[in-house]
Amino acid sequence: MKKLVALLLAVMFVLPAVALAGTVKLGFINSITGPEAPIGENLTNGVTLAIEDLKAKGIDVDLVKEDDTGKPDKSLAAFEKLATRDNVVGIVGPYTSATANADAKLAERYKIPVIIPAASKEEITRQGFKWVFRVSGTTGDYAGVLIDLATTLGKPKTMAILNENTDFGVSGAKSAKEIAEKKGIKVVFEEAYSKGSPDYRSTLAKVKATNPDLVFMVSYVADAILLMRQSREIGLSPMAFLGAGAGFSVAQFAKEKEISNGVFSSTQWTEEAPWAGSKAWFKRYVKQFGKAPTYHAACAYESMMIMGQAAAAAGGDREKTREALTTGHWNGILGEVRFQDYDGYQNQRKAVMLVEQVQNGKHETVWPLKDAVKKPIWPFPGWKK
Amino acid sequence: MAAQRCGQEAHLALPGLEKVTQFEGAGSKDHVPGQLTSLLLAPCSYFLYYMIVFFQSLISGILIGGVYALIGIGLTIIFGVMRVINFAHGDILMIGMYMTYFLFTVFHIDPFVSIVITIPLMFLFGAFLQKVFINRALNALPQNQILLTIGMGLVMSNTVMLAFTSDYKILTTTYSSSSVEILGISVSEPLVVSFAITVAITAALYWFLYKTDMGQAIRATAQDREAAQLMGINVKRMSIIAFGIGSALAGTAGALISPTYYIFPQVGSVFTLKAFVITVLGGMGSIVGATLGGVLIGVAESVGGVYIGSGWKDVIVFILFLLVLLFKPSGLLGTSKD
Amino acid sequence: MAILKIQRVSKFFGGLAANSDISFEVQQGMIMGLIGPNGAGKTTLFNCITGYYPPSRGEIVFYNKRMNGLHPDAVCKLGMARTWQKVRPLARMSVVDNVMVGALCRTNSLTKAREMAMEQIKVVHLEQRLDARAGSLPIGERKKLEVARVLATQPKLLLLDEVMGGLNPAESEELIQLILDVRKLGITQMVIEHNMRAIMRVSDRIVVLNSGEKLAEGNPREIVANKAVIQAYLGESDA
Amino acid sequence: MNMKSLTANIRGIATLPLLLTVAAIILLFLLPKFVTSTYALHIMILIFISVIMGSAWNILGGYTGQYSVGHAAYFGVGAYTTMILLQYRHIAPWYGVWAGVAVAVATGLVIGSICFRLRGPYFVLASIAVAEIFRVSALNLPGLTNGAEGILITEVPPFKIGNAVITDFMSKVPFYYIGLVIAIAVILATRLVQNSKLGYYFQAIREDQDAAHSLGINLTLYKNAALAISAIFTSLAGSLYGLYVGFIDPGTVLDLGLSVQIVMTCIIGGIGTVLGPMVGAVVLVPFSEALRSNMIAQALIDSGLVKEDSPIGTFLKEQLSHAHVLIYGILLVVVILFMPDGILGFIKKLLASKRKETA
Repeated sequence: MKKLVALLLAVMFVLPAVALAGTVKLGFINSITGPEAPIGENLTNGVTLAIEDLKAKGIDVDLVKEDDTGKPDKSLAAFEKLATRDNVVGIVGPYTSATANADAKLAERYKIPVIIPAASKEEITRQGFKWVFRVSGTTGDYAGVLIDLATTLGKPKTMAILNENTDFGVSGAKSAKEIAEKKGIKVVFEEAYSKGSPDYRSTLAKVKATNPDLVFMVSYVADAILLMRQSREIGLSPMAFLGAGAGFSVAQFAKEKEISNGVFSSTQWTEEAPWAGSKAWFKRYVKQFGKAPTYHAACAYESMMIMGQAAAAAGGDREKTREALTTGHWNGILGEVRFQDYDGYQNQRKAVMLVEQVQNGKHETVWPLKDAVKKPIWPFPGWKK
Repeated sequence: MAAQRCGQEAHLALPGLEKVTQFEGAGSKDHVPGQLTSLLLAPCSYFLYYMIVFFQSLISGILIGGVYALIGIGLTIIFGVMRVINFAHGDILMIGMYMTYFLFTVFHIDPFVSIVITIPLMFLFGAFLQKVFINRALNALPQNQILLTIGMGLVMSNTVMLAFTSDYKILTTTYSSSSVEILGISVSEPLVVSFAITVAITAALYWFLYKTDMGQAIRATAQDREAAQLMGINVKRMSIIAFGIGSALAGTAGALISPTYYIFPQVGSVFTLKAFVITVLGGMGSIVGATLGGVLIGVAESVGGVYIGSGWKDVIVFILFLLVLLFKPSGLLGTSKD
Repeated sequence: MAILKIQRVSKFFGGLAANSDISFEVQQGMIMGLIGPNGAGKTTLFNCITGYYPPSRGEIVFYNKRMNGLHPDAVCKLGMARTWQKVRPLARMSVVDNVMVGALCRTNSLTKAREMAMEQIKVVHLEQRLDARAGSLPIGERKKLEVARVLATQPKLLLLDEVMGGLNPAESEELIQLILDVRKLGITQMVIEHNMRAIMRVSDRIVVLNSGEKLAEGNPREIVANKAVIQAYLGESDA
Repeated sequence: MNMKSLTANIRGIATLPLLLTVAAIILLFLLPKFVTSTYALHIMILIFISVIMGSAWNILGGYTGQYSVGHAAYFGVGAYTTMILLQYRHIAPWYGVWAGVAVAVATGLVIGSICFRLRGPYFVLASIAVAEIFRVSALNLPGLTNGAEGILITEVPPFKIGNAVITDFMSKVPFYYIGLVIAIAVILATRLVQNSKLGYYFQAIREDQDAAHSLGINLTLYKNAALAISAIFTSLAGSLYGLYVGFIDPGTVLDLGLSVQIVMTCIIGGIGTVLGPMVGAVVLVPFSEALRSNMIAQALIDSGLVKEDSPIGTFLKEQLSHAHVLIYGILLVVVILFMPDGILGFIKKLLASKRKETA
């Protein structure tokens, strides 16, 4: 045992990290295991594709992958290791809002550029940090575009908000409430549920009793399907179901067409996104990993592409990489990306959000209208018996 | 558009309520028929609304409770016979879910039919766990047993994750979201079926434990291990059988819940704690108690979710649990001496 | 002087009376034997006296103090200590530590407690096993350890619950000697015992319980001659 | 007085181990002067926190035998009190920490009055239930705890006496020393407890509650005393964690997984011994960190034992990162089945069997 401990200590503290010449060393923190792992996998795959594409561009990335299991303290350890032991030039990640929030502080302390691919909590880029960049849109963006759509297509007066009781869910719900009230929509029902419960029927019955025009839900993958299944059972049938990101935008959700048809969801990227190479990238992803990518994958891909190019151009210098990120702009599967300061944000991409609607078991981009592939179906057609 | 909306609302089957909400949000709809009548109807419709929400939550609670009961019964048998707190119970249930999922997607066997295969396989799996792991720790300190089962749970969920990735699997049958409406209350069809199966299995188990020699031997072991040994009962064998039965029941619960729930490697943790609460609530070792406990927890979650808030459901359940522990430590139906 | 007065004590479990209406007194310095067939309510009476359960009815008076409702630890502090029918060594602690736990009832100093413990260990002749784990002792030594442990709490009244149960004749003899030695220390004892020969030898007075009721009380000779007692015991062996 | 036990007693504070201990402590105090790697310091701080949590649990679980699997409650209550006071009331943490301790002890006494009436598995389950009630309540009381979003502090204010800045908390070093001091304090406290009436009474309760009760031990009093000591240090660990990481939410500081981890540290090291939790922490923290960051695979590849592009190499690199929790689980099962008394107990047994061989 002592020998093992000694070996471990040696590995951790003493052995210098081997730096390969002619390459850029980057770090990637992600939730590879733990409860966030299902979505984490999308990020990993996106980054894998980015590394291939960077290589094709002549940029060899020596990537150090770290698992944070979705916990802030583990994420800090990973960051610490990447920043000090592995001496990476820049870091992409972590995935969740909670871990991103914790890591952002360290980025400032170690002066190491970080691109946050998919965490959407607003505060992350509102703390005056110089080294934290975010590709992901914010929870406000998610809610904003959906409510835009709803107020353009109809005249909703009331809205019910149902969100899972997590950082993601709560901040999403907060943004939604704010924006809705600004637009004169009355929030008649608000509840945070604890995720993973097999039975939401009673909560949905309460929602139904308030008879809202819009039902706005924030939820991860599996609960989204459950919520819709049980909405159907209960006969909850508002003017529109709005789902903010995550659970409502995955292909699995669309496949359950009995319950998902007509549901709107906001997202940062789709197969039909109006940006160069989206479709091809989608196909490549499906071919390589055997399943459809979510926007998380696209965001992670783009983040790594940007970080790789910026770091390579800066010759592996952290400060220069940061400058490159602040001033540069990139064109990829997310369209043009710039990191800007606006509305109290710093180094935040102004995300162009899209709205998809499930039509015939498939997510179709329906908003903004100029980029729409299909016409949005409005209002919710009701449940088929 | 307005007409369309109204057409939709018609099937709410709550004419009175409909008018009241319209009246309250005056002008929110394009037409407001008979404000006065709706005002008169208001108390009546509010009553109706409360009744419907209440019965809706009560019925879904009872139906979900049926599945909980099955999980609880499995645990009660294991705990009763071995006094081991099995923290891997939820993970065993998870294995059952995956089994059901693959039987469905690969061999197209209906989840409710597949329990015929799941039950014996899960029994063997449980027996194996008992023989290889738990048995060695039967005389260990209780905290070691807890950690052992936690470790086993980690191994199970992470092996499954390595094998099948951490993706959520959704098992969609033609009836996954079908329901029938009775007096404005919707009743989920698959839950009704699984409830019926639960009742049948519970009855069969009851018969087994009370009417067969082996059942008697298991109950004797649960009552007093040493005495049972002195009476010539093969306690080790009974333990293996008990763990097998417990696992089979957990697996069955997994199968029954699959069509209406979702499946992922860490799904077990949701159910492990619930299983303990149910078991203690009903009285350790009491089958009828666990059944009652399961239904009670289902109803407490469901009704509590409505009237106190769905975020607080778990608190309600745990407080109920502590109250029972403190004031009726032997459980609602238990006769245990400690 | 009567140091312990049991006055019309009854104990019910549910509807079942484990003790009903039992009265007797224990005099200073004596050894009181408590006998009766299995299920006669002897241990229940011990439990009532030492505070494990409150008696349902009646009073227990120790040195003119009413004991009803006191917890076992308080009972011990007042000078009444008991052993257990099924020995309860503090298994993973050493012999000396076991006895020290008893002594710590009277002192807060470990050094003092150790001295007190050593004294009692000498009384029970376990000097050779000081550092042995209590759980590893053979049954006879465990019984002695238990006696040493309660002696260390400096009791005025010692309640011994079948200290000879499960022992071979030689070991029983040692314990009989021990009980007699303890009497020499001036400690009053109340002894539950199944071993009739032993109880007749050590007891100054005997109370016989049967089915929760007091059947007889007297000195050993009287008890041996008591028809009801013989009946009860024979009845038991017939069954 | 018996010679054997006297010498045994002296051996307990014999000079050689004492010297070694002092040397180790001095070394630990000097460590930040030599080790500049903040990563190493980070791991050390995590080890200290783990030692504090483990030792604190050990007093209640290891010595008194009350196997609480709900210690996250005290950890979380301490962390939350300190962080709430700092963030929303602007009360400096060196006051907040003590407020945290007070709240944790008060909480402990309430929990104790409920749970200590229960024994064995029932106590374990009740302790879990109480901790879960705290977790869910923290989620649902956003006015107090900021709910699921957690509390994020940007920086810990510098510690000043008058105008003189004693520590600025900008680097890891202050946290290192605070962790080290509390860790030493908790081990010292364990030793003091072990060699006092308290320790004897705690262990008697652990071994047999009824027997202990009959020997004049007030069970409620002493169980609560053990819980209070335990809660004090667990709460300190929680506050230190919160301030150091700068972010807490119900899912991390009030999690059932944390409670399990606390118990695991003790059991792996050796339960009911002064140094057990320390051994457990020193083994578990680096081990899980090495697994998490896939360092073992990397080391095997770097050392040339396994070629990176060989199938084994790719397997290790790609799969091991997914498998670390699995390995952790397997380790747990193996330790419990084959080293039921933890690493310390295992070593003792090895030494004893060697001694037998030589004799």
